[in-house]
Amino acid sequence: MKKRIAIPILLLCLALVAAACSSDTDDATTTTGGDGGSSDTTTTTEGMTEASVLRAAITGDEDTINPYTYISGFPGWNLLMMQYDSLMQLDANGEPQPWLAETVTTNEDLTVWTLKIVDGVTWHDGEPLTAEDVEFSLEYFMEKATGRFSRDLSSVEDVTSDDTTNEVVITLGATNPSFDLVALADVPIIPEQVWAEIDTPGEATYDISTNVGSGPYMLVEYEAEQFYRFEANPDYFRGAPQVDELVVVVFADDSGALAAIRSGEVDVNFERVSPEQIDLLAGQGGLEIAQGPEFTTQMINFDASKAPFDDLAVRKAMSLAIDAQDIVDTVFLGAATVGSPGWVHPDKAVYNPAVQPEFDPAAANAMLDDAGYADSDGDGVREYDGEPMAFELITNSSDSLRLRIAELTAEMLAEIGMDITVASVETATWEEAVWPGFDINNGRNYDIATWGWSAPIQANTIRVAELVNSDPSIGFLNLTGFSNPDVDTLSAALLTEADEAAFETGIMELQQLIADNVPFVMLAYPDGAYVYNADVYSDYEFIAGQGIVSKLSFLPDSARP
Amino acid sequence: MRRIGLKNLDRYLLVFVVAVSLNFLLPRLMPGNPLALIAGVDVGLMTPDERAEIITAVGLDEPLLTQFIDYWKAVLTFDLGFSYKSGRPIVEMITERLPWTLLITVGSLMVSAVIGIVLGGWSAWRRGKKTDLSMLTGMISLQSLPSFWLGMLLISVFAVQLGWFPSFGAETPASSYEGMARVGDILEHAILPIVTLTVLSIPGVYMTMRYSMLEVLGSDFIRTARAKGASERRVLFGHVARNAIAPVVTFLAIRFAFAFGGSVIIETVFSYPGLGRLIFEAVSGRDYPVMQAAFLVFTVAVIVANLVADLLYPVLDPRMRVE
Amino acid sequence: MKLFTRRPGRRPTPKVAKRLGIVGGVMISALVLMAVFAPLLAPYDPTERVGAPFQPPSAEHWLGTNDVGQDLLSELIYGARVSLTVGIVAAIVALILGTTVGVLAGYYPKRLGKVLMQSVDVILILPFLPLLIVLAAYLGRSLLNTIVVIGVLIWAGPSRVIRSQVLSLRSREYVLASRTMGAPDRWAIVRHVLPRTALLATGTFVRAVSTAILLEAALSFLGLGDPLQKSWGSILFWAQSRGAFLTPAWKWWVLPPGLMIMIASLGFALVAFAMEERINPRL
Amino acid sequence: MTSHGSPAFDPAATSAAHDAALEIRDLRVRFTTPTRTIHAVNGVDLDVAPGEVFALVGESGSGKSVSMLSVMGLVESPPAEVTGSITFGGRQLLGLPRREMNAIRGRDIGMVFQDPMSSLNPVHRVGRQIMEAIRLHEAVSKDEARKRAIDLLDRVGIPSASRRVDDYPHEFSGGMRQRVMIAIALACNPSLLIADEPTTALDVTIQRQIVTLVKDLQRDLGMSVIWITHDLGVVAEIADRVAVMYGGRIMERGTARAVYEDATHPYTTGLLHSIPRTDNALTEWLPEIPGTPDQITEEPTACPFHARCPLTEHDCTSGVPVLEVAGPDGHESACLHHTSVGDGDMLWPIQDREIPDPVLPSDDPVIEIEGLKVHFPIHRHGAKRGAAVRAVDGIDLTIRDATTLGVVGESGCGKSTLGRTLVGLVEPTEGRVLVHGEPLDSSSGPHRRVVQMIFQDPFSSMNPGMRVADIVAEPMRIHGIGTPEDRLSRVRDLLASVGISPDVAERYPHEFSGGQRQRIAIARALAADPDVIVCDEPVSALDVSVQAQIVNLLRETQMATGISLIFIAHDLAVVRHISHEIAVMYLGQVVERAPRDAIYDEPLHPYTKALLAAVPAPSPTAERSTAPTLEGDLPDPSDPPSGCRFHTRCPVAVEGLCDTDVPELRIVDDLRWVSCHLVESTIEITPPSPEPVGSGT
Repeated sequence: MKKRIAIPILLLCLALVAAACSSDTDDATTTTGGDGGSSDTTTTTEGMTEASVLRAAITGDEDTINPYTYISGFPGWNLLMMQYDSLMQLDANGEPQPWLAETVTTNEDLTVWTLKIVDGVTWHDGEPLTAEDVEFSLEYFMEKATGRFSRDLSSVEDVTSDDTTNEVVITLGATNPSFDLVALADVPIIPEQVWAEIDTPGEATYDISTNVGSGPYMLVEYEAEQFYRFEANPDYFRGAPQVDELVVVVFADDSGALAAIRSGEVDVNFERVSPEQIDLLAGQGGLEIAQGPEFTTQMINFDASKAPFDDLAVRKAMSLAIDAQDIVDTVFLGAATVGSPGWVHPDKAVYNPAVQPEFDPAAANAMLDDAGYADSDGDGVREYDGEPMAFELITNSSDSLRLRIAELTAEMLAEIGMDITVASVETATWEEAVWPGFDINNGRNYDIATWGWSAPIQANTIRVAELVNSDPSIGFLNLTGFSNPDVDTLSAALLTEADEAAFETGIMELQQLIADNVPFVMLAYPDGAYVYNADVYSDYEFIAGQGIVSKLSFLPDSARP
Repeated sequence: MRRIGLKNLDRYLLVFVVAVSLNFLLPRLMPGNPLALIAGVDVGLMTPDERAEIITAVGLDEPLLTQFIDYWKAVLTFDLGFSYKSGRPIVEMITERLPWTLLITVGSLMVSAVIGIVLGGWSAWRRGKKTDLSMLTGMISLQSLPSFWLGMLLISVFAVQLGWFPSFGAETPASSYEGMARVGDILEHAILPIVTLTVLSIPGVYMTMRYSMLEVLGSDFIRTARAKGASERRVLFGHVARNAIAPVVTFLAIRFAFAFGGSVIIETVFSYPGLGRLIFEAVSGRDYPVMQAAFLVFTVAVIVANLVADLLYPVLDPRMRVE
Repeated sequence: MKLFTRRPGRRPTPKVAKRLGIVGGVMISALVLMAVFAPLLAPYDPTERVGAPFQPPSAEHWLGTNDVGQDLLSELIYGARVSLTVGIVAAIVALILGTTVGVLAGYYPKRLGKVLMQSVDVILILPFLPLLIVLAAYLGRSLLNTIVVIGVLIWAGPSRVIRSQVLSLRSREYVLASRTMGAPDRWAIVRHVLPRTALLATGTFVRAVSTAILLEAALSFLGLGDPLQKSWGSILFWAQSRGAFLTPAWKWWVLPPGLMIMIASLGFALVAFAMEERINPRL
Repeated sequence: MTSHGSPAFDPAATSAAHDAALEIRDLRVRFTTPTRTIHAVNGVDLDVAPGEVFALVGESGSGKSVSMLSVMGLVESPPAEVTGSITFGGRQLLGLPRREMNAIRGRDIGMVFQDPMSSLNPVHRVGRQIMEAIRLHEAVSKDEARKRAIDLLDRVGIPSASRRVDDYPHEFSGGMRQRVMIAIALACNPSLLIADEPTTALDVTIQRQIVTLVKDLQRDLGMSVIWITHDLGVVAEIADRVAVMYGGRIMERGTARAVYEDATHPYTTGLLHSIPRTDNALTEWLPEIPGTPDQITEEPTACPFHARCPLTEHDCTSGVPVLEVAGPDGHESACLHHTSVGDGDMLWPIQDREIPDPVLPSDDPVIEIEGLKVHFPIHRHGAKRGAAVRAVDGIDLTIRDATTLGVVGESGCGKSTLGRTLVGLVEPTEGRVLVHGEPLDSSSGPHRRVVQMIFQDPFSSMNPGMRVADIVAEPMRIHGIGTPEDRLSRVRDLLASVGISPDVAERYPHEFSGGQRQRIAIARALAADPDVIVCDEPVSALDVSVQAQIVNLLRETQMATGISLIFIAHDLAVVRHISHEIAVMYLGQVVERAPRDAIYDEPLHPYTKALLAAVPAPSPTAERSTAPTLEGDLPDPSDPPSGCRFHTRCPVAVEGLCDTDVPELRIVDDLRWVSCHLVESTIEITPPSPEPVGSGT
């Protein structure tokens, strides 16, 4: 009888073993194997700089990519900007450079911005792109809320255009030193001839015919949840793209996309590759990894408005107890930059190198002892106000890296007598606890939580004010309920500081203040790592903080800023 | 006049009502804020007024009862609304997804029905013999396979290691295949999901067929057939198989329902753009209208499958015909 | 004599079923022992980071390490605890619900039974997995919720089986006899119906364990369980979320937990099969 | 051919054997299961002549069916092992290749089985099933086969055969299905028809129809018929020759007349004496055959009947007796002492029983049933709202102290529902039941102790997981009577009183035979100390040789305790032996009610007459009733015929009266109640006495 059972199991095992054995030898060939993934290449030199068709993978559908329908900030916005142009464009260092605007000049207090639009730019439909289109676009976004772009332009008071000089003048209500980065390099310019007819963009139905932009690519085909096909715009004003056709394939999840790039079915993954895949993928056939700093953040939040987190000693001790380097090494396998306690990424020009992460559990324990958080009952857990320091660390289950961060953090905090239970919950539940109703005026419903901000907030350094200022109108992203008068004063002042040098001094000081007062624990800035098949195309541009998903990656070098 | 298959209509109606009510209530009882999905990631950058506007626009501020009534109205007029997440009409999303799920579930069902019936029948005919016992053991083992694991292994082996089949999707993305080439492409993509579902479905069909056959083999009328002088082959095909098939049809309906629901897992593993993936995305994304609609379609599909079985049963078994 | 002449198709071979049952029993016992003695068997604490992440198998780590450097073999051994617990406890929930409803519906087939069976029908017809996912998502991730969700959804099938048994027992003459003697329903149920249903209920229970183990694994895999609980399903969840099944790591990270799930589920399925054959021999 | 001694044939028998259609020699069938081996047939020799009706009589387990299934090659092998020789038309059937056997089955030998409900394939139309039988053996066209199928259906008495040929089996009644089975068996004009208990599952009225049909067909077609049955009555009506089987062997064989009138085997005489019948003089007690038939699990080395035989001597166990000539015309007996059997009166005497203090019947009513109606609503889809099966539809009855009321009727007449209503298992729709003047309440409680019940199936009426002691004690425990010790001693007493050794009280029901279980069931009913016991077909599931024991026991119990019995049965012969008064039911109503002797001597209602006429008398020379056979089936009880419910089947119904006017149940004669227009008109109506009085024995 045992034999009879054994047979099917044995067969199964044999099949698996066979597959396992064959894998080692097959690995080398799989990149060219697979099905239907053959991409036509036009040159055979090492590292392709031109391709007729490039297949890129993204995770999750982005709907019909136009300013009112695209879904995610990344890579949705990046795909949007394949079709549209902004007035300025980030360069490889993440600095805004003139783009549709040939020149950008501003007055002394940075309230009036004058832009000269490049002459002779045409829309995909052949109409000329004029200063009036720019004015129309900005006014349209201000009038018809989109969220992101409306907010970018919230400081704009007036826009005028002059078609004869092809100039646009934007007047701001207040000094906004980062207007170029926040708005000019972010807002897509849309054609008046298309959008003037759309009164309520929120309810309009879109198809490819509305996707008229001026960018290097035109959307020609879209199958929901399946793929986007972009064709190159040969008349692009900065020069024709090096890739004739860009097919963006939608995957349900990372693993599908990874399987596809390994099997050669796609040529580049627009989504970041998780750290553990980097080495594996890099060793495969023509696969290469583009790696560089990015501005997303990983951090630990706590409700600093209530005990015991309202006590600086507790916050400081937690920050000392958490070994950010260990998290970078273990969770990110080194593919991340250790977080600066002053928030600002070390690659930023205004980074204060004096602010350094510290890991010192002994000091942390001493600090807690001094502050009176003793473990009176000897169970290994300290008490505060008679309560054990036992807390729930809430994290979103859909992010496995965060889950691991939470697990490790709990382990580290146990060393200083805090009993942390990790609660992994639905993303929406987690958001609702940390940021109820997405409005900090609703308070907070958590003790400790994993958190992270997307790149734009780090990209524009002064936005740190939104995170740390206790005035809700400024610090509307102050999710930890942190409040410190010095931080408040300084961050508010810096928001309107027009003088570059003064701003720099101030921001250095602010970093120190933040590090001293611990509004949150900074863990890491994960690196961007993007896998691509160099046999198909390799001339990607890694924009600091943005990754490779941008039109720059497909433009000839001469066209890049 | 024969009226067949209607005996369970009230039951299905009840299921439908319960399903509709349940799928209206459940998502609303869940924690989390749907706003993020309606407005996208930039919700945090909106002003409270903008948020309120959106909430009013999608009717989330109405009393639950009003929402409930509106929901019923919408369901009955096939107006399933728009996705919070993508803003697309849900009917469109579902009609896009449904054929894929049907392709792999019906495909696997047909394959597993044929294999299961043949093996089950063979096994019962050879009852107690070696073939029967080893097949039986094998089937019980297959039943214990975790579906997603099987899918993962198949991808690992046949897509990644051997590269025989594509590992994801329903078609080669953006391919310009036409006609037969496209059919071939679709089939190539469907093979691994169908194989997974089929492997999982076969044991049930097999067991049902085998037991049903044994039941029939033991009945008196088989002896009558033999007493008439019918050969074993004739007994097998003319009497045993024919009579044993009716319960299998019922089982296939149940299995269809199960496979259809099981597509949630299979389609997630294979990144297959069907209804299962849609509901999984909608659930984790709190896309109320999509989740409701997808769940509803699942329920309706299951009811239809049961109805079909109810309609078929009397065809196969005249005793079930109501005069 | 009828036994042989009326049913030529029936050939009593209880031994085979019994042997399969024994094989299943051995599998279960092995896993239970593994769960109980996990601390002795496991080379490391499964929650401790004892090596570099993503290590292939080595002398120190027979199955390598996971994404944060925890020992996979230890996880696998400890995983038996959660997987078996969820399976068994969920099945107990289902057993209690299913037996109660089945017995009541079977013994009072008219009004109460009708209502109960209608609800059973509804549950049986509702698309199972989508409902499971919706419920699991609603209740949130914890071991208890996983157990409750699975238990609450799998009782309907068994309750139907139990009901039909009770329905037949109810009209069995010894039950009628006790009623004619003036026995209250409680008497008939406790003295006659329950004892005669126990074996069947146990059979469906064992079958339910098998189902529940698979469901727990599926839920964990979909990320709807608690990913920080060391269960076989959650090992696979991590393997999936960190892409292990697309790398050579599938051989030591994906294969073993899947096999464990299969063995556990199979063990219970074999025992259930043997019991079903005993109750209603069809082999 | 191996044989245990060559039986000596007289010339007539030898010539019959010579051109025998079927010749069986030393047939042995063994079934091997993992746990034991059962010796079902242990050396059977048999010859059936062409054109002869041969009856194979025996109780369940006697090997009669297995023998004939072996002839057909329908015994599954393994687990069975069949040895010996079976020749048919000169061909050896045992070991014949399957293909050749298939050619013989259905073409040369047709077979009809016991249960017509399950013997037809439910998913094929009956026409198709008949056509299959034809086309398997003859190359005829579909149309031709269909024509013949219709002819056959017509032939076996299916009305409007050309229409019904396309119906499915479930659309036919049991009797009609058996006719279809016969049509299938006869499809190719076989020279031998084997009928395996073809009427056992049918009502006595339908049985009568089938017996007549087969007799007619046999006469017309000239085929041989082997009729397998346990019912000696049917045999007497149809058979030319009879073989009586017991324990897998033939005990006695001969012409029907010889076997019935000059039985030379103790077993045969025992059966003839012990079975209740309607055509002999009533005796207080029935002669009993002690013990029960057993399954044979070892190679037999003795006379299988020796343990129960009053003639057993030392030599009966020293070898297996073979058939010996015991009379003229090939009359043979397998009893070593057949010469001392005599007419059996001495072997199977009526044993008088001493009842110390017998309670005599009285006129005090124990149960009064007033206007009782029990309707079961039909929930089937498509049924009319309010449609109901009128199982009991207006019954008034009185059961008197220490008497027995026999309730008879065809299945579906509502007699069992009536019984179940009395014990509270079924809620009356209308009317009421008074017990000692108190209305019966169907809720549970101590008041329910008064009426107890004995069920038909001795196998399902006891919880297989309980010990006999607990089973018998159950009513006492329910009603909290006595201490555990009291109860135990009472259980022992009760068991002893029903003839079960109290020492076996710790055993489980499966360790007992059917008869013993029925005894235990009686003990259990008595444990509640009831006033009335409802016996629902208490002997119809028992072996023939055991029935008398139970009938006697019930009778004895009644005399000893003064209990009243309601004895529900379809078998008029059994009822006769125990009842004081008889009620005949038809479609939920009592059509005739009278003291026992009156009913049997002079039935008044046409239905009663038909029922009685249908009872086969176990004697080939008995005067056959001249009453016409009852036509057709019982009408649908949810939609009973108008007027007199019996008018659709009544041979004497008067148009314009019986089909329109509902006859009242009236007293027509001393103590006799009949509901028939025609009876009323012929018999002088006497003023109704307020209470009809039961007649004592």
